[in-house]
Amino acid sequence: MIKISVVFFAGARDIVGRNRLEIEIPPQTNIAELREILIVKFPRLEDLARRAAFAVNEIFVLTDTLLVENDEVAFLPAVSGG
Amino acid sequence: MIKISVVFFAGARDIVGRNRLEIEIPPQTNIAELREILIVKFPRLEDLARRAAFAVNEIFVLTDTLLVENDEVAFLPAVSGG
Amino acid sequence: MRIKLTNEPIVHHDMVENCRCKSAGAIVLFLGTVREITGNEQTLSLEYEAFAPLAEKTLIEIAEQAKSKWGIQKLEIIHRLGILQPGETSIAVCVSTPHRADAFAACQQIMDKIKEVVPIWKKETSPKGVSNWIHPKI
Amino acid sequence: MRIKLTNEPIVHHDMVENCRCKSAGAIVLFLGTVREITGNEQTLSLEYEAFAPLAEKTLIEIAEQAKSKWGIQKLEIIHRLGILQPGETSIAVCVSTPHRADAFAACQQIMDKIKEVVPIWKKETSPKGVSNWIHPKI
Repeated sequence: MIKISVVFFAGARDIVGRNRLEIEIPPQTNIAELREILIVKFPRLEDLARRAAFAVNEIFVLTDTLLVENDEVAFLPAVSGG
Repeated sequence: MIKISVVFFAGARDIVGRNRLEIEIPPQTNIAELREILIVKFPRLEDLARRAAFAVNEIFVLTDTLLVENDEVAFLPAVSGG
Repeated sequence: MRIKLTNEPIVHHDMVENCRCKSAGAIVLFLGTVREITGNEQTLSLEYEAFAPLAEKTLIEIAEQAKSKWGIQKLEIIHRLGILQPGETSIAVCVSTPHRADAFAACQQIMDKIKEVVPIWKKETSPKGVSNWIHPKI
Repeated sequence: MRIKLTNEPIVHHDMVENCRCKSAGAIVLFLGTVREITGNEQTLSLEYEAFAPLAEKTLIEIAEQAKSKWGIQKLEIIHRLGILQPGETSIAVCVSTPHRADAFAACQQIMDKIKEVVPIWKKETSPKGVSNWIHPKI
């Protein structure tokens, strides 16, 4: 298993109940798989998760991106700034 | 004959050499005919006159508008404000 | 709604604040400024002249039409007259609307109409001292 | 080019003056302001939150792309964070270009992209005290 952190914003943070989650995931897990892990852990996150964007270490990534030890994943629900 | 005045702006005023011209024209003269009278009087006005707009007593008019005694015609060369 | 011709410098800050309101989500301000270089030509100054009574009346008509078409909450148009240096503001149009697409469209369409029909003209003076009235359709 | 997130009120006057230059004939300023009424819903306040490092980076990318595409001379983008009252400015984008069509197009496209991709969110609080994060695609 590898250890990563996930940071949550806005409505996603409210559902998860905190800013940051440290979790262990299998090696070779990609973003799409992480998303499923998070939905299992937090079922109310599903609607947001399906339309969320993701960044790893402050760079936007596609959902096939593989995660490595110590990555910081940002879970970015649909934006509403401006 | 009826007496009207014509006011000139910008490049047209420079050609005519003054702001305002008082002239006598036949009754039932319309704007298109006035334009020809002005071109005869000031041949260098022709290019501007062909593309000018006209107002009578501060209201835009079409070139078939008939002029009457004491009308003030504004000769408005193509505009460049803004 | 404030519409005017002026010989004084245009104070855009006040125009924006006058257009700010709780029913609007968007404010767009357009400033036309005197450009020093156009192609290879240099501009020393521009002089603006208006047929003032008809110019004001025409600006009001343009504004009224735009207001009903775009759901404009507040609107200001100020056109400067007289001699302007490069960088100075010759015209300012400010609108506020509930949503942003309307604010952009309204402001742009107002500017397009002003350029097309309002009886205002500019004379350009080059650094050599040559002055020419600009009559774009010639 | 100045791009920033801030907790302070946005000073649009300075943004316009920073964009003014002799090579530009047009300046367009867009302000997004907090609307009190949307349909039948009333807004007491909005709270803006950002994933700041990525939001800034994304704003800079949007700005760089727009600069080369539209011939932008100067550009400023400021996004406010924190709690805002109705009427206050949440975002300001200011651009200057040689000609006006480019200034309008650039400013509007920058705003469209910001709304689409920059990681900033708003939470709306109604007069009854109910707060909801806005996630438009849900």
